[in-house]
Amino acid sequence: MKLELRGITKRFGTLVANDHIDLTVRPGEIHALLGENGAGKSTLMNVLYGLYQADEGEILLDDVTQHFRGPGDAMTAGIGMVHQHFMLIPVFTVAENVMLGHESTKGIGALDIAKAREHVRSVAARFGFQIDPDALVGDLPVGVQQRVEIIKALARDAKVLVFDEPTAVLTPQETDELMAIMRQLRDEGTAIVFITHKLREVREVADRITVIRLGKVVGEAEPTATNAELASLMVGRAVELTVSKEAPTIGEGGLEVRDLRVLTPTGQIVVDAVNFDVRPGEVLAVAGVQGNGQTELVEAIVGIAARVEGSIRLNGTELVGQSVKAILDEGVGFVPEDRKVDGLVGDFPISENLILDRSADKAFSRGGTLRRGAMEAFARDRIAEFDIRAQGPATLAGTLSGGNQQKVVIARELSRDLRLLVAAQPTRGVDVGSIEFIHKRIIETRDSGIPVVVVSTELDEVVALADRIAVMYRGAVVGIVPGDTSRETLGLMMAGAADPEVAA
Amino acid sequence: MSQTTPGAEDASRGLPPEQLPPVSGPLVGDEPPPPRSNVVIKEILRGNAVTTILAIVLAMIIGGILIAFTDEDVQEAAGYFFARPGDTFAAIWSAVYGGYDALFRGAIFNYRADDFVTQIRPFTNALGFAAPLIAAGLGVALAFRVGLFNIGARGQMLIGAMFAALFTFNLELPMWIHLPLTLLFGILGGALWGGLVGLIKARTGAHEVILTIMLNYVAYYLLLWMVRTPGLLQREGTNQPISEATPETAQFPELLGPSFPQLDWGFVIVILATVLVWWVVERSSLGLRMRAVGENPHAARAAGVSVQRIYIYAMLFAGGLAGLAAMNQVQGSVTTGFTANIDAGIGFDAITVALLGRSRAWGTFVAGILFGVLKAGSFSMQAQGIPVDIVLVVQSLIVLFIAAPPLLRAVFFLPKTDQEKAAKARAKAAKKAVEA
Amino acid sequence: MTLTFRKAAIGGFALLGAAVLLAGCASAPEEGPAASGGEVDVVEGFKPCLISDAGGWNDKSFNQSAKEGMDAALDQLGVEGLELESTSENDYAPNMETAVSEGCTMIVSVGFNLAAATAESALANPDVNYAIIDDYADTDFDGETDAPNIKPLVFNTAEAAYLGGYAAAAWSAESGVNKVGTFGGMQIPSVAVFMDGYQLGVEKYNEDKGASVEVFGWDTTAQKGSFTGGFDANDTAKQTAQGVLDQGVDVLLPVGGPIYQSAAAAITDSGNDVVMLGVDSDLAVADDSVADLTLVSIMKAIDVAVTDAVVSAASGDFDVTPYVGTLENEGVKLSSFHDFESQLPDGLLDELTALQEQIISGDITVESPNSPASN
Amino acid sequence: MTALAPAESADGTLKLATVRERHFKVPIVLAAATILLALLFLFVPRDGTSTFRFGGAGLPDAELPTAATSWILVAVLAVLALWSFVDARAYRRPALWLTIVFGVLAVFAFLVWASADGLVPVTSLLFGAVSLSVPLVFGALGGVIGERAGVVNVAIEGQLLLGAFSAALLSSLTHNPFIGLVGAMVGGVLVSFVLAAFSIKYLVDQVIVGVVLNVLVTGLTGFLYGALLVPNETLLNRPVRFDRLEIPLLSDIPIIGPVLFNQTFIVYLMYATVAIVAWALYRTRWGLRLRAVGEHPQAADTVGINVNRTRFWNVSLAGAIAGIGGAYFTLVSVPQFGKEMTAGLGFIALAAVIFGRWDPIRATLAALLFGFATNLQNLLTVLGTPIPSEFMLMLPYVVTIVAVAGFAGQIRGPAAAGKPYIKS
Repeated sequence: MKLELRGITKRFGTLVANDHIDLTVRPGEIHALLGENGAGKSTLMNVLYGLYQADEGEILLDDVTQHFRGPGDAMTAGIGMVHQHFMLIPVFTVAENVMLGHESTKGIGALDIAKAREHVRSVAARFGFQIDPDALVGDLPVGVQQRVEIIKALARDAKVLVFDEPTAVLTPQETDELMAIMRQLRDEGTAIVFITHKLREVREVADRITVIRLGKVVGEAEPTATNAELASLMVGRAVELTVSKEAPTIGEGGLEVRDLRVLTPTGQIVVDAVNFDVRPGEVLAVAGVQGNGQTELVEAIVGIAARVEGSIRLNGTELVGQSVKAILDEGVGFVPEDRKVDGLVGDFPISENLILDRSADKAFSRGGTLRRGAMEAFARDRIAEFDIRAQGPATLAGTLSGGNQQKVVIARELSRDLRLLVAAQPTRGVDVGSIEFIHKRIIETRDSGIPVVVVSTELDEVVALADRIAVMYRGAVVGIVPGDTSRETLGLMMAGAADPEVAA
Repeated sequence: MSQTTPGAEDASRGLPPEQLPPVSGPLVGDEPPPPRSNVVIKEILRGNAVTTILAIVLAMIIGGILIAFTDEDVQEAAGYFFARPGDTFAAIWSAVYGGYDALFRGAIFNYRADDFVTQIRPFTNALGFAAPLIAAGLGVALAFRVGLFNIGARGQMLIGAMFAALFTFNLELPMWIHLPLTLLFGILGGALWGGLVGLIKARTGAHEVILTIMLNYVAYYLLLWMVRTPGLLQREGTNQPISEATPETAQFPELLGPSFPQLDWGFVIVILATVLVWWVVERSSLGLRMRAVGENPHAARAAGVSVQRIYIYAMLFAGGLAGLAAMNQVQGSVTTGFTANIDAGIGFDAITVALLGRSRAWGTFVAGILFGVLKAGSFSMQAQGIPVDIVLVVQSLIVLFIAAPPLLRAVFFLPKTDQEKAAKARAKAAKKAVEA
Repeated sequence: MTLTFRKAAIGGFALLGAAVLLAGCASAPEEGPAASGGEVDVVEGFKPCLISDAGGWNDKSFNQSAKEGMDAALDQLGVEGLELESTSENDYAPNMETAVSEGCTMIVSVGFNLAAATAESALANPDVNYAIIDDYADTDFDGETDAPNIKPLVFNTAEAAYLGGYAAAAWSAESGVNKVGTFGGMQIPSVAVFMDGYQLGVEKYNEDKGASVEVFGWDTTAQKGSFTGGFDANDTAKQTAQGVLDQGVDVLLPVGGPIYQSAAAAITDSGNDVVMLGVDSDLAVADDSVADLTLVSIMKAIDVAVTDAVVSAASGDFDVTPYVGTLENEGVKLSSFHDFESQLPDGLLDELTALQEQIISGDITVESPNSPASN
Repeated sequence: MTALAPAESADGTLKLATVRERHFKVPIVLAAATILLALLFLFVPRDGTSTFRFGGAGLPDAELPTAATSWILVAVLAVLALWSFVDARAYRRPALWLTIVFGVLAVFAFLVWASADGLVPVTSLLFGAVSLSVPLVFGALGGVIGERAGVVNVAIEGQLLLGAFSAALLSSLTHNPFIGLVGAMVGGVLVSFVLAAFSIKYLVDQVIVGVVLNVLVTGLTGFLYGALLVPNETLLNRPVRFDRLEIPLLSDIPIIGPVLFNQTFIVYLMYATVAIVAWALYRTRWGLRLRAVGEHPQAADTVGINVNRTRFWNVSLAGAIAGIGGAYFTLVSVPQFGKEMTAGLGFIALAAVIFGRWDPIRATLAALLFGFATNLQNLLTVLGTPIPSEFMLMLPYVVTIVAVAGFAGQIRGPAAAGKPYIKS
């Protein structure tokens, strides 16, 4: 089935998310939609999937104009979608998730579970993997969950399949397997839209490439184009893909983590037997696929995790068992993984967000009363220093773009007297310009003699920043390797191979 | 657009933060609750004066309809409506006008009275009624700002009254010490009962809505038992379930002299409490942390704020304010001994007062005065034969309408015939609701 | 979709409104009260007012009785009055004030809860006449009514309840069950006094006849018993009644307004042969749906007392001498047994008459801690 | 504390490693209960004979010597508490049966003590518990359905109250309790409409709408009661009640028969509703979609389920079911509507929802437990127990607090309950 988008325009208030976008995808072709975060890729696909209504333009399938009022219409028309954030219900079984929305029933509305199970098995068999239809989705690893997403789409006979940033949660090996599945689907005649911002994958699997920037199509490219060409198309200027940094000057002291174990409140072990050191002046990057204990490791260091055993020492001071406040006062700077959840209070102005962790400081409060003048002056300085694009200190943080929000968080943490910086996913959902800026500031921090822990699931970022890399797999550190370790080795380690040299 | 995920990156640019998961989760919370960029509270906090006035007008109109329908003259005239419709309308007008005129005379200015003192007395009565409403409302509002839904003002008031009576009623002290001591114990009692909620929530993560509702009942039965048990709170020499009268040395003196019996120094204390709450929430560094917990407990926690401790502080504070409301009752309005119903519905009205006041200190103050006016006016409305329950209906309608501006706009402005126009305006209104 | 919701919201309100509208139609206006008047010489400007306690007019108890009495007086006198309902104890003083400012010349307040407010208002307005039901308005316990212009209207209910208890015991003994029960709305004196008298009457029967009829649901010595916590005919009341019935009683005395309906429902549901006693008014007459369950009623004529007080005040004969309803002045009494009369144990009626005479003559005194202290 | 190694089963399911821990919560609670009872028996000793009557149907009364029996029971309780300690020490979770047996015996021991020289009508006690639970069960089912669909239903109290009101009104007008029942459902649905419209369309916080709706319904029914029902009592407030229906054979079963199968139509309707909801919630398309919009509305949306419409109609359904509970007050219990006659039972129903972990069967059991506690209080006041009745009245609320505090964190409601689903 051929898919054609003509002049799709979608506005949110004054923001034009999609500006007259044209796109054609033919059956048996993988068409990559490339663009950086916030370029409007996902909006476009949500229009296609009926989640948003376009303000202008039309969608054609096999040259017939479609009017989607909701995802149901899009699915009936033969469009399937594998969402970046899985649209699966964790407490449902695989079969239930697959059948949801087009349940086959018997009698008085009773579910025909047997039929759904059979369906799951047969689709899985087509691609040569096994899935238990009665397993709860929440219990499955993300890679398997993604397969369930694919089965879900195929179970409805999708002829056009949209993959929205599908590799973000996968190990390199899992990514390879996904690519294989995509190729198999293409060869069976499915039209595939592959949305991503990762250049390597595009070149590997795409038949054609459309690049969008700021909601507009800025060009088409062949898979043979170089990374630099694609990147400059995507960003609109020449991009410095690597971060320039000097060799580290290692100091004494720093962070020592010994026999660390983190438990969930119900006693599940999420981080186990973790040991590492970070010396002043070096960046330790914690790599790994999302959900392998990195989040909990960071939470343990900052004191948020509920149950922590073992020892975390900063310059000799034990951090385990201390309150978050005490740990922050110890000089730990913390850039949380999800700035909207842990980093910022969206309804607070920038000025208040900037002093969130030092509201009782003498500099900002006197006799319990906030010194609003001092707060505002401080905010003005930080806005200038960190190039935060906002009207002023009174702008609500929630109204800023992702990159500027992240800069507010970084500004807050870096303007304290630090002895350790912990940055989790510092550039997730951030535009390229801000990424460069943030990376530069992290390296500057390192160079000023502060130990830095960067947690990232993006191998590019890990490789760009790290002096040493610790790879986590299922709550454990499978190995700590030098910053120039090859991607292949890192990939194997991320899949759990403990001894990379042998495995490689 | 959908809640978070599809197009989340795009959304984060220009779209409002309402898209984040909102506040009230299922009623058993894990700690801490999801980040609250709550639509409602926002709607309530940010709504403008026009919305408020429209909501009050609409609620009064519906109240008027209820008044009209239950008025005997109207019913009589409606019996021959088709013969002489004018009569019906005249009767409706006179019923509704009579009712609201009585409200005005009974609550603000009695233009029929002879001298100015008597003319203005109704307004001082309204202020007197407003005092406990404002105090308890402040308690609810403050908890609200910290993200806690405090339905327990009733129980906190009851325990406040209980403490004051238990510890200070049988003391013989000069007024300058007895009065503040009683006040202090009342506030302390309320604070402890409120703090208990904060403590349980902080420790176990139990949802405060359930806790406060249940503790209201516990407090009620506890006080009921005390006021009917000799040796505890029951008045000596009687077997009625009523406490001793408040000692004269513990009563608030009248503020403007005996001509204005309802308005006492308690109102001044309430004004001070309003200033204090305003300062704490809006201007103090503790308030910054409290608001941060209210808006996004995750971020607050990551910034070193002890969310648990803030919950406990907030509930202590909120309970103390409810205790102050109880003291306005015990030391001001009902000084002749109290029963287990000393809260007089104020604990629940406080919720609506706080919502109407958009959880701001001064907003609550004004809302409390409005409710005080309604309360004071209800007596003279009743003298017109209008059932008192009407006030309850009007109050709850005001809050419902305030929470849903699109509905208000629809009711007041939209032409009903032009479907397309209506649809467009609706879409706009909906968007406004999200963006406002 | 959006349309659906707006419609639903407006529809919801509209339907709620329609219910009201329907009501407006259903309750066709009654004929205006036939202002007969003129039978009594009414003092110029006489305006009687009634103020309820927090129970409200529809409590089927003393507030309602008082209102009926006031309505009757207004009818009889052909004057305008004012009836102010309180919803909480906060309302007492303001209602007093409203009554005064609306020009009431006589204010009747219902119940001990209003004692303090009544006394205060009475002292501040010596020209206005006051009456208070079920209380002496003696808040300082000096043995005197606090203000010189308050007339207490109290009832020696225990006397009538005594006869009721005796009759109940006789009924239960006759059927061989030997168990009677009672329960009340709230444990307040005006309720408990019924239960005291009832139990004393049962004991009297046991003493006279050598019987051993037990009382469930109340213990006069300990002043403890079964109470529903309110005067609503609700499920709690029914279960309380059920709890007493479960002890195997065959006579039940529910004390407090409409909770007799809960008792009746419980009796009907139990399927057992149980009778109950009415209170305040003659229940078999007041509510014919329970006539077949009502053995007899212990009457307390609040309405009559109010009517009399208002009517006599209307003609300028207001006096503050406390009115105490007794068997002697028929302020309290036992009703007729109606259809049950034929089934009564032999000689019971005579025994009751004899008892009544002994009480009136003072040979028997019914002492209840809940009786209004004689002044 | 020992750790189990992470394991991946053949089908790819990932099981996280879990540390083995001793959980002493249950043993401590059991021990505390035992000690409390022992102290009570020690300091307020009661002597005499406690009589337990098991209905009239041929079963003899059980007459037990109060002091001896209660002390023997305390001994048994102590053994059970000890047992649970041993279990906990050995890393075992205390068995559910142990807790249940303990609970039943503890109540029994208390009753023996309380009914010294008194009579405990067991059948009637249980019968009353079932009756009292009816509005709680329907209210809780309404709550479960609403919350499973993602709308927190704090307005149960309002739904019960308006249900009771309209049932009384319609049954009085038509002299037909079945029409009254339909009226009750309509009353509940009306409240739901406003709840759903405000929370789904206008995105008003569901808890706030619920609380305000309760006030509104209280005011409205109070107003209408005073203005309408009271003046026209014989016409509008004399509802015809449901009669008891004795089910042949089943009602002859000793003890259980008269308790469960000699009830009114509404109680049988309750059995059916519980069974249907419990089955349909997990086994039908309706239930699957209902749970989907409550757990992950976007996922439901992306497979073509109209989230808001699904929520809207299910909240309405929840209102209808809660409304039936309201009918209990005026069509079963007492033939008359009274102001605020639901007396806060809606909130207890809400507690039952949480206590029952959003599961229809568990919520029903929780409602039955609350009903039993309330009825026990009735019995104890009649028996003249030395404990003030106010403390017994407090019991259900205290139990709820303990339960909510004890279970919080361990149980998880529907993930999206309370959150409006916004899409353009």
